[in-house]
Amino acid sequence: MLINVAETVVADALRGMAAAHPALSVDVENRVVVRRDAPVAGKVALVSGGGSGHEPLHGGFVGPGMLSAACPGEVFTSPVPDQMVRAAAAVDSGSGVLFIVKNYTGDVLNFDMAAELAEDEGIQVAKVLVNDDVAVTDSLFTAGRRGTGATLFVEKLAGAAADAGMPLERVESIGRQVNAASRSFGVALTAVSTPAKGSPTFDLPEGELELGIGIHGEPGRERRAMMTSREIADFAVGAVLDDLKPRGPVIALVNGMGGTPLLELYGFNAEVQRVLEERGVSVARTLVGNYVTSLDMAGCSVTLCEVDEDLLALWDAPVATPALRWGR
Amino acid sequence: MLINVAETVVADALRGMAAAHPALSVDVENRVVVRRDAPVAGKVALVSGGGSGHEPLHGGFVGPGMLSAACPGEVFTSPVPDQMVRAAAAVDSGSGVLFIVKNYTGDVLNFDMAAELAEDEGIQVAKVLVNDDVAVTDSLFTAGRRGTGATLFVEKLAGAAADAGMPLERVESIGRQVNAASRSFGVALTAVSTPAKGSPTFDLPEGELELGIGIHGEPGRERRAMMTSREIADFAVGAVLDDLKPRGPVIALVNGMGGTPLLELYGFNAEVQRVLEERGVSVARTLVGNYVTSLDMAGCSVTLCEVDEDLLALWDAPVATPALRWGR
Amino acid sequence: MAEQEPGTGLDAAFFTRWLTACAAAVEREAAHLTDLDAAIGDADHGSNLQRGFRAVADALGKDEPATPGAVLTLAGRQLISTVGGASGPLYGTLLRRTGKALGDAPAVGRAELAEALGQGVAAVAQLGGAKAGDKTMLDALEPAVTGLGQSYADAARAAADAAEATTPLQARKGRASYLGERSIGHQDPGATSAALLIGVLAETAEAGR
Amino acid sequence: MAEQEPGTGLDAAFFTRWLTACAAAVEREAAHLTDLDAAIGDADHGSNLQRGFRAVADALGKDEPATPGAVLTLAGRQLISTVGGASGPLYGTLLRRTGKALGDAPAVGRAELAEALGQGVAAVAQLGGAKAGDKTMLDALEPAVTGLGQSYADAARAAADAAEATTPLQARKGRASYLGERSIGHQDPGATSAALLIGVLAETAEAGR
Ligand SMILES: Nc1ncnc2c1ncn2[C@@H]1O[C@H](COP(=O)(O)OP(=O)(O)O)[C@@H](O)[C@H]1O
Ligand SMILES: Nc1ncnc2c1ncn2[C@@H]1O[C@H](COP(=O)(O)OP(=O)(O)O)[C@@H](O)[C@H]1O
Ligand SMILES: [Mg+2]
Ligand SMILES: [Mg+2]
Ligand SMILES: [Mg+2]
Ligand SMILES: [Mg+2]
Repeated sequence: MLINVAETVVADALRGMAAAHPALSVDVENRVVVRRDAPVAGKVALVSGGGSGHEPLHGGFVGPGMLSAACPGEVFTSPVPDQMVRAAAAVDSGSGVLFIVKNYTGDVLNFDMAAELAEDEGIQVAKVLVNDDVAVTDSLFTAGRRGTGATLFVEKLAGAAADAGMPLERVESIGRQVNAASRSFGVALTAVSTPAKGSPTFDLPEGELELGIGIHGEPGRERRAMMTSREIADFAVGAVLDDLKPRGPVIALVNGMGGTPLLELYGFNAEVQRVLEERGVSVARTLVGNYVTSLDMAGCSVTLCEVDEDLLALWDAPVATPALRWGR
Repeated sequence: MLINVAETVVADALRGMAAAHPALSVDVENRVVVRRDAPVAGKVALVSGGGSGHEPLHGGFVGPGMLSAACPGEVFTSPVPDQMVRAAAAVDSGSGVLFIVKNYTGDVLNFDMAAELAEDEGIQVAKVLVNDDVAVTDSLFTAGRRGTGATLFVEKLAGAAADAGMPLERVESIGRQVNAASRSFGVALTAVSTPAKGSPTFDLPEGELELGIGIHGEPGRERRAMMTSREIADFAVGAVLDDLKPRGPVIALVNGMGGTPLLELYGFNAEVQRVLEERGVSVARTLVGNYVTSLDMAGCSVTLCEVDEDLLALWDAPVATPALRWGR
Repeated sequence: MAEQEPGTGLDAAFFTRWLTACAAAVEREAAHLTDLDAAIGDADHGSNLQRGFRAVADALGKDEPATPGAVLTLAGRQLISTVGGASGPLYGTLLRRTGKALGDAPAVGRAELAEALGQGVAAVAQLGGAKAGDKTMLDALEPAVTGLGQSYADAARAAADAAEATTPLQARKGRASYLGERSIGHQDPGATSAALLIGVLAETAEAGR
Repeated sequence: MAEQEPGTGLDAAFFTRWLTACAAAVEREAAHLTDLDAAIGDADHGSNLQRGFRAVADALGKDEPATPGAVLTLAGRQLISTVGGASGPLYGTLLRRTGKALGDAPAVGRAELAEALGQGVAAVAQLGGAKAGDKTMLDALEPAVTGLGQSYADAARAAADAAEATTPLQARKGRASYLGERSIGHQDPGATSAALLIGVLAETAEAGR
């Protein structure tokens, strides 16, 4: 691993991020990444965060048109409430703060505590929970669906809504709408190695893959003999569509888990598009790349977000962050 | 690997690229990626290309402000002259075409043949050779320095010059100037697996690394016991500075080889910046990410390009490609 | 059977000794806890608690809170502010609520501690929405409270047995629940760390006699 | 010593048989060539030649060029248009220049072929700037030309020996030169493929008697 010691990985990365992105203000000690021009008067602020190791999520999505601030936790570990409260205080213009929370026990508990504390400080807080991963059965017998790729859609579309001057409850309801319209499914071709553990978190032999993985190096729902890109697309897109049952067009995120070359990811996208065409789903926009990652894990995930014209306009609205950037 | 079969990897990727980027026109059969609005009247066109497996290089750099067209070869294999001639014909507005060629025997020979053929067709062609890798001794006893990270700088800055309406010889001389002002050094923490071979191209045990690697999975100049991020930065930046001896400010590219997580890359950037500061080098801009990759190889490279105000203005000029995008 | 012990013998220094010993035990067991978490979670439980208990030991080394309640609430706050993940708020809440329940008594007895810990454990159940049998830290904490009504040793034994008994269970809370049936056959990391902390409590009490 | 053979016995059909047999030999040896290239290059020499010679065999299956020269120039053009890398232009130039040197003779003898191949090899040397001893395909091609002056078998033997003799050399051209001294101890993939093609030439001549 390209690190000094496991203990300083997050702090080192934040120092490097600060040096690379002058438009961000990075508080390395307190682990808060804030857009330098925050608070923006009259604008609802968006704060997200989660364990590190998913870069560019979330810090790479801080900037005009998307997040106001991000709180990186330790690798694969939810940040602590102190970070979120500090971030909320730094970005609140008085128009309120939306917490975007991926559905993991740790993230939910810590953001809940932070919301209470921030409200004690007079900050108006709303929350959107992201839970898009169809590999997890959403039942009383699980912690509920994980938040994965849809986080990017919620952050982008709610961010555009905030940029358009919409009030907190409207931004919140758009966030919820986007989450409700999104589903994901992920596949791992290798296990992940965390700095703390130093070796793969589980044993995945060459020639096998895990179906239905999350973004924390946990094993998936099922192990199988290696499948082709075509077969994986059939399986993953099929799982997403069977659950989402979209009637309108979708935005597709064909996401790399970190260790899969872009060359392969583009090839996989060709198969994803094929399945969508076969299933009669029209694709309004496609994003291919490593956006919601799991350190060095090889693999990919597919997220589809069903959109109407309003959501599509929010997607096309300008964004200027380290990792997502378009429009003027 | 996330592929169907090795034989179709490049064609599959091109289909996926076409689906993801409507601003590009992708000729999958003939393997040419062209910006859709080409030829642009009165503008010098830039064509580059090389083996696939280095994505986003080169196809991801096609668009306003950078390349007019890219020619992807097989994985790690120079494209053939037919592709380059076809690309040149598609983008030439009559103002001439600049070939940007990384210094590998294959690339040089194929682009040379293409230049002859294109000139036979009445297209004015100039060439810039990129050879920035200080790990290779530039002597009669080698094929000369390899072209690696500086390719991004040459493509961006010459692209901005062409966008500014400069004539072919001026764009060419800026390209040469940028190459002359740039040096790179790369390190591998794992070997690379090509689709054709299906397994790592060389054997690199856990706990060791290769210093002075290129971007084609070849072993480096020297193998050592694993070093820390700090030590690697000392070594790599040191090697670059000892050769470049910059007196002015630099643009730094802290580049991932594909398999190294962005989290680690940002941490490495912090160390790179530290060395530069210790050595009294002022850093005008920094770019961190996977830009000139080697499939799934873990590792990184550092490229520094010494800039004056004119070159810096060309760097800051707008660019709108899949992988590099800023300005309006 | 309850052992002989000083009626209200547990003062602030005792709780500081306990939590400092917990920090040492967590250092020792961190890799094991992380390995357990790698199997059915995300391979961070050991380093999470390591970070948290280092902060606890640090804080208790600086401040010297005067009462058991103050020691526990300070420690709980440290865990919440430094651990993150699921275990940070849960263990943090456990210690804070237990501390709150002890009020500002300068020293407490085993029975009072058992009662207070019961309230802490109830708060954990409420916060995380888990119940015994869901394969979480609660599986070890609830029997620990009952055991503590008898003796420290009973508490330690009950927690250790309960932690082991999580192995055949299918997880219904936390990350391990994502695995469905594949969570069966692995011991829960949080139940294991809970048993560790209770075991250290018994050792601290034993050493203090 | 020169063997007995028909003076001008090598017609277009012979060259088509040779190159088609080369395509089969490359299929057989592709993995080996790629492995050699993995050690000191970029692990593609086998698949490069596979792609190229498949195109050659295809083209010769469709067109039936009337003369040896036309067969060779067609094949050379196919290699240039399909292989890429260093070996594409080099082998492509080898065949095209050899073909050009044969002119439009309907059939040629061994001596004429040796003479023409010499011109092809010289063109490769000029294009790539390498000379014998640089650990490239030239190391096998130059002795092959000399050997062909004697016999097909001599050519094949000389090329095979020369390919093996690249092992102890340090590369001065192509990718292997990046490795400096680490290129020592590995047989050059291009020299190996050159010996393969010359070996197949001898077999084709042998079979045609
Ligand atoms: N809802 C819950 N209630 C009680 N304990 C839980 C709950 N969810 C998880 N846990 C406990 O937390 C442990 C995992 O802690 P840790 O690995 O530090 O956090 P994370 O799961 O966020 O990585 C699990 O082994 C389990 O015992
Ligand atoms: N300048 C040169 N002159 C002659 N032969 C060369 C030269 N450079 C490389 N070669 C030959 O080409 C072979 C490699 O071919 P190949 O792997 O197909 O191309 P690449 O090196 O572009 O990947 C080498 O083993 C060597 O024999
Ligand atoms: Mg965690
Ligand atoms: Mg090659
Ligand atoms: Mg965990
Ligand atoms: Mg090669």
